[in-house]
Amino acid sequence: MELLTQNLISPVVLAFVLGMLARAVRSDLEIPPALYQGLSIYLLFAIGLKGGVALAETPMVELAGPVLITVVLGVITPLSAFGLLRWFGRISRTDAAATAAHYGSVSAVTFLAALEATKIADMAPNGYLPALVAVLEVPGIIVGLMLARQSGSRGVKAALHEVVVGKSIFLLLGGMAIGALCGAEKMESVAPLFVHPFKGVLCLFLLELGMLAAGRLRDLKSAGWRLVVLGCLLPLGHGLLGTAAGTWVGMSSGGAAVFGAMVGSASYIAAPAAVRIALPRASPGIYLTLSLGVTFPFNLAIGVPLFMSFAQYLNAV
Amino acid sequence: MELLTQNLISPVVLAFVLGMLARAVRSDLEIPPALYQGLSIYLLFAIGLKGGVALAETPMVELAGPVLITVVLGVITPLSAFGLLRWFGRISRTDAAATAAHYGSVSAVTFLAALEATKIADMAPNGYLPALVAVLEVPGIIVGLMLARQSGSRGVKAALHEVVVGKSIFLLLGGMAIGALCGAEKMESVAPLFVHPFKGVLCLFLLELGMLAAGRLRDLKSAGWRLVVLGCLLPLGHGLLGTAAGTWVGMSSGGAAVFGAMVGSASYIAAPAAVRIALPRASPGIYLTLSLGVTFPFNLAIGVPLFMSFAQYLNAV
Amino acid sequence: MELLTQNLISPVVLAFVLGMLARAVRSDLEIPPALYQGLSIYLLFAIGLKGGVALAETPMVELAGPVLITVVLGVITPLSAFGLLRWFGRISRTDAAATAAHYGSVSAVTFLAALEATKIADMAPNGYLPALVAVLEVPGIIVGLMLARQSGSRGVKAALHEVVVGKSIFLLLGGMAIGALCGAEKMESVAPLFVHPFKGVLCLFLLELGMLAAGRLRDLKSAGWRLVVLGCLLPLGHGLLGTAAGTWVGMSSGGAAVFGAMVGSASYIAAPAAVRIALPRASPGIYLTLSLGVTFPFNLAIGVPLFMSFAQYLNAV
Amino acid sequence: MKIPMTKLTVVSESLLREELLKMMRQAGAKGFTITQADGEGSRGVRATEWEGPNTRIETIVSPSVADRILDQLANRYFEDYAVIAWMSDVTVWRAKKFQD
Amino acid sequence: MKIPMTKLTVVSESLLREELLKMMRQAGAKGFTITQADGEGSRGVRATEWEGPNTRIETIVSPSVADRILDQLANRYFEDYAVIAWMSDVTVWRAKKFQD
Amino acid sequence: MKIPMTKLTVVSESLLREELLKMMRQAGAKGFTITQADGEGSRGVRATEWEGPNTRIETIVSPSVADRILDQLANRYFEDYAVIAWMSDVTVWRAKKFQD
Ligand SMILES: Nc1ncnc2c1ncn2[C@@H]1O[C@H](COP(=O)(O)O)[C@@H](O)[C@H]1O
Ligand SMILES: Nc1ncnc2c1ncn2[C@@H]1O[C@H](COP(=O)(O)O)[C@@H](O)[C@H]1O
Ligand SMILES: Nc1ncnc2c1ncn2[C@@H]1O[C@H](COP(=O)(O)O)[C@@H](O)[C@H]1O
Ligand code: NA
Ligand code: NA
Ligand code: NA
Repeated sequence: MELLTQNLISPVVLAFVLGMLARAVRSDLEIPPALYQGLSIYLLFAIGLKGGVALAETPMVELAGPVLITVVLGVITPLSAFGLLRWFGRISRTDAAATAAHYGSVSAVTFLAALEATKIADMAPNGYLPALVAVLEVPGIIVGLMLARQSGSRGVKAALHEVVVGKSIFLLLGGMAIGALCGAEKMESVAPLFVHPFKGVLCLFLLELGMLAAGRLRDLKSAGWRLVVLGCLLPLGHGLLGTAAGTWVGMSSGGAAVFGAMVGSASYIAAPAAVRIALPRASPGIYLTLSLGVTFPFNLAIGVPLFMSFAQYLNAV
Repeated sequence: MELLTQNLISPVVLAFVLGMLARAVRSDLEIPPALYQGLSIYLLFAIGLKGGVALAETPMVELAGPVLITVVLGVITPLSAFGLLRWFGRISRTDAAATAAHYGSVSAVTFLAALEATKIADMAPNGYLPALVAVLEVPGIIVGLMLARQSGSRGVKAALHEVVVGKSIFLLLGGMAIGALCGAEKMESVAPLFVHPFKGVLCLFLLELGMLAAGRLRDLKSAGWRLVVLGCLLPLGHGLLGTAAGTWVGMSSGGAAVFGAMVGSASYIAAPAAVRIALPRASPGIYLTLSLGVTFPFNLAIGVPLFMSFAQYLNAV
Repeated sequence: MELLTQNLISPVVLAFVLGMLARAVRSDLEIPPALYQGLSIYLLFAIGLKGGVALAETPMVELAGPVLITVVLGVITPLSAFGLLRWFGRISRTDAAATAAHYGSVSAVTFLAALEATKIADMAPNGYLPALVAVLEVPGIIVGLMLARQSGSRGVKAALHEVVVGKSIFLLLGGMAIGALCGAEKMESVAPLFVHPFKGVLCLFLLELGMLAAGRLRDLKSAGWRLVVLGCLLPLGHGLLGTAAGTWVGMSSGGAAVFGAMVGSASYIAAPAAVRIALPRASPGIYLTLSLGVTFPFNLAIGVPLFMSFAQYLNAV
Repeated sequence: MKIPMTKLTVVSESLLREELLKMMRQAGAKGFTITQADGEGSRGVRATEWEGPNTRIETIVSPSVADRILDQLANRYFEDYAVIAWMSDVTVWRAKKFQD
Repeated sequence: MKIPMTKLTVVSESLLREELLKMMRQAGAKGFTITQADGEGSRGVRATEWEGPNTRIETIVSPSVADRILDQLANRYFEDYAVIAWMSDVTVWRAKKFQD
Repeated sequence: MKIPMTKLTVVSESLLREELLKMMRQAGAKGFTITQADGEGSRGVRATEWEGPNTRIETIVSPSVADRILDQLANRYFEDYAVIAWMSDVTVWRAKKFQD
């Protein structure tokens, strides 16, 4: 409970709320697209750099378990999402597959928010986690697209290219490579840009994300209560599963909580672009509304502190 | 006198001069609009955050006097400006009312520049001042618009909405709320973005402002010497009045000087947008030229150090 | 050799490589133009500020030698470049003159990269070097344009105006003036923006530059091997000459190495704009490809460490 | 199904963007393509000069909707604000999109 | 040498930019002028909403090339994607630039 | 007061922006709407490639002014620079704005 309040009253979460408020009161506040893109380039590159330094210091053997479990969860979660969306959510195969691709993939910002939350709570997360973000981004999208059973000519292949060399993964992996090659000492010279102001930049980014999410909320009504319920249940289930699996393969309790948030999160950058290319008939009004309008705020407010408590509990057992 | 030189030879003031120079020598230097908007979002949000932290630590009772005097001055200054603009400036009722709205409101950048100047001179200003900026922004515009006696259908109401949920006030108040809720400790994590580089960002912003002000100077000739004189006298009179009033309600000498600069300043962000909507026939060539081309540089170069000396004098008496 | 590896495995160089890679794998990564312009404004202004502070502390007499030798090299290098481009490169007079203007001028980013490299290697460069960048930018372009023997109506004069009040020189000189006027103490307040994050910003800039250079590489084939060879030989020759001359006029070994990199570099901001105005028939496919696609990466990877070794050797002799 | 329609282009100070879009929607326009633009015209000064550039709105409409929008522009905006508009003939496909 | 040509304007969600340019090149277009645009139309939502705005492509082509491009748009894009197109008559100089 | 006018659109490398505007003003143009644009044409390379994109200038003028501008473009720019121009018929209101 205290974790929950502490998590909610933080600059990052409040910036998100402020963004939503801006839309609610019809403020003319707007983050120019160029700036917004700049912020996201910064965040992904910075997290990559930092992850790379940590990765270089992690023995290979310690990585095997986490990477494997990430791939496994990347295959399982879109399947469970698809099943529930068809059965309980009652949407078409194409829409369910498209949405499943989002839940199979990962939201980098949820990852970052979880990372910050664990740091504030002094639950040091494992340094190799950014690498897992890159690993988790891909399989869910593949599985999701395959579920649509529409491997037309421009289908899965074009979509995959979109994801793998898409800017998010490219910057994340590129940053990791640079961080790993340079090592901690050389990276110190760029820390005043890429490390110290990081959390402030995350704040500004969430301000924009709040405005976008508020725009999505308008579509909630047409989505129907069944989907809104799933938008909360899916991250909950996947997140707890991820936390447990993370603990099981030996992550620290902070690491397992962040990993849970990753698994529970739904992509709203890489997946939408890929799905739009491969499944143009799937409705963005469903998959974007669920991932950005429901699941992201759910994780930010409730998911992350919950996974932290659960990880601590598992660790204490 | 020493204060004056010290104030003039500072990165912030010189950046403004450099901006004016860029236009004078017809350099192709240009701050892209997206960047410029980014800088202003940063400045307003950052000052809000910092003010919010200070506000949370200020006892309510200490605020009553400053808030009250701010509202009073917000009503008086547009009236005195209107009178002088009509009588000495000889401009039409609509133009005088529009310009009075600007002098009744406040320029956030003048506030920031004054804040920095007092810090350099070791005259600690009161922490709650950002809140007064938000308070001062509104009444002057209302009074100004009412002076125009044109409460047409789209008049005052639309203009007020423009001001109150306009991005400047929204970010200032939003930042303050976040700062107050989080408190000093939690804000530390975002200080490397929102506190440390603040003055450097202000520099870049003034570079752009210098370019814009230089553009305004071209219109000075058509404005006539009477208006230029008023563009100096109004901030002088209002500023000294504000400094005295600030001292009287118990501000520190640094605080009273900054408060004087606020009262003496003329808005060139919130007011122009509101006035343009409500009084489309008022000439931007008058109100923008005066507020941005005359009063802003006057305050930056002469007003601020003067108010500082005056505040010190009052405090010593 | 160790210098070479140490130079290559640095965040700055690797960011450039990552940018080239982005184009090679057809990633959709893109730095928005507004952001890119913002980065370049920042870099030039920041280096100016820092140089200005150093300049104010340098006795005038110590500057005479370096400034003189800079002008001399600014006249010699376009001549040698022109001769080799005509004789060995076999290109037209106009194309050779246009390209010579680039090699006579200086690349600010090469300067910055060299500066960082010497700092990492603990070879403190002289503080007045930024002033020499401004000095070196102009004569090479004049000589180059005169070599084209086309002083038509819109020729040299328009081009020179383009260079001298062009944003790069304007920001550099403007920053230097502010830095010199304010002095070290007053600049401290803006250091958290203009000094500490500097190298990180340079990284992001090189990411973009890598993408642009990769675009240029496509034109390499049509340029022919003779030009590619010259794109390596010219910076080598000019750079060693510059390093020797710098040592001779009394620069520290770090300073001489950076000076060598400056002399060896080819402009790809100021010169292309000036040349395009004055010599519209010269082919950008030649001069841009050589300066950005060949000479810049050559200097970054090989030139800079070489000039550093050479400067150390000269100093030890 | 090529069908002749009218393209109306409105350039205005950006402050009016939302207001103009609302007015056009009410007049029957079904879609808009909006770009940022700099401008130069008979009025030198913009109150929002530094809030960013002009707004350029294109809308494909039937001739009658175009006329209705132009009437509104002439009555409520042309005199006081920096607004200009021009109209040209275009051919579109998928004409149902543009019908009022 | 004033020559009548056809100007085709295509506005689409920006995700399709490269794909559409490629298709148009294959259909015979020799050049493009591309601007970023915001938009409003029958489809409210964009998958790339926050990836940035719409893309507005203008290309001056011969009437036959314009028809070829429109056929492709109608067959492959109009139904599933947020794409609209319009065509108008223009006069150009240096016509060799635009010939197919 | 609907009046037929000519809309001239000029797309050029952005380096020429001020120069072209000056020339057009001298030729009698009274106003401009300017947008940034990317472009693709017969010349691949831009000297200012990374200084930012092309400039797209629209000006509503009388046919005679349009012709004067085009003459200047043809004589001084078409050969050496990346510039193209096209002309179309438009209908405007408030025609006094556009008169020369
Ligand atoms: N003759 C013209 N051709 C093209 N655009 C124009 C013209 N006149 C005005 N404009 C545009 O309309 C805006 C407002 O014009 P004005 O009200 O004359 O200042 C200008 O900023 C330009 O963007
Ligand atoms: N009637 C219209 N006039 C101008 N642009 C339109 C119109 N309808 C749609 N558009 C543009 O085409 C894009 C896609 O339209 P839609 O597929 O209807 O959502 C919109 O975002 C607008 O930019
Ligand atoms: N056929 C065309 N249609 C539309 N725009 C064009 C066309 N050809 C060239 N352009 C534009 O004009 C610019 C210069 O063209 P160019 O001189 O052919 O490189 C290009 O960058 C495009 O923006
Ligand atoms: Na997931
Ligand atoms: Na005031
Ligand atoms: Na050189």
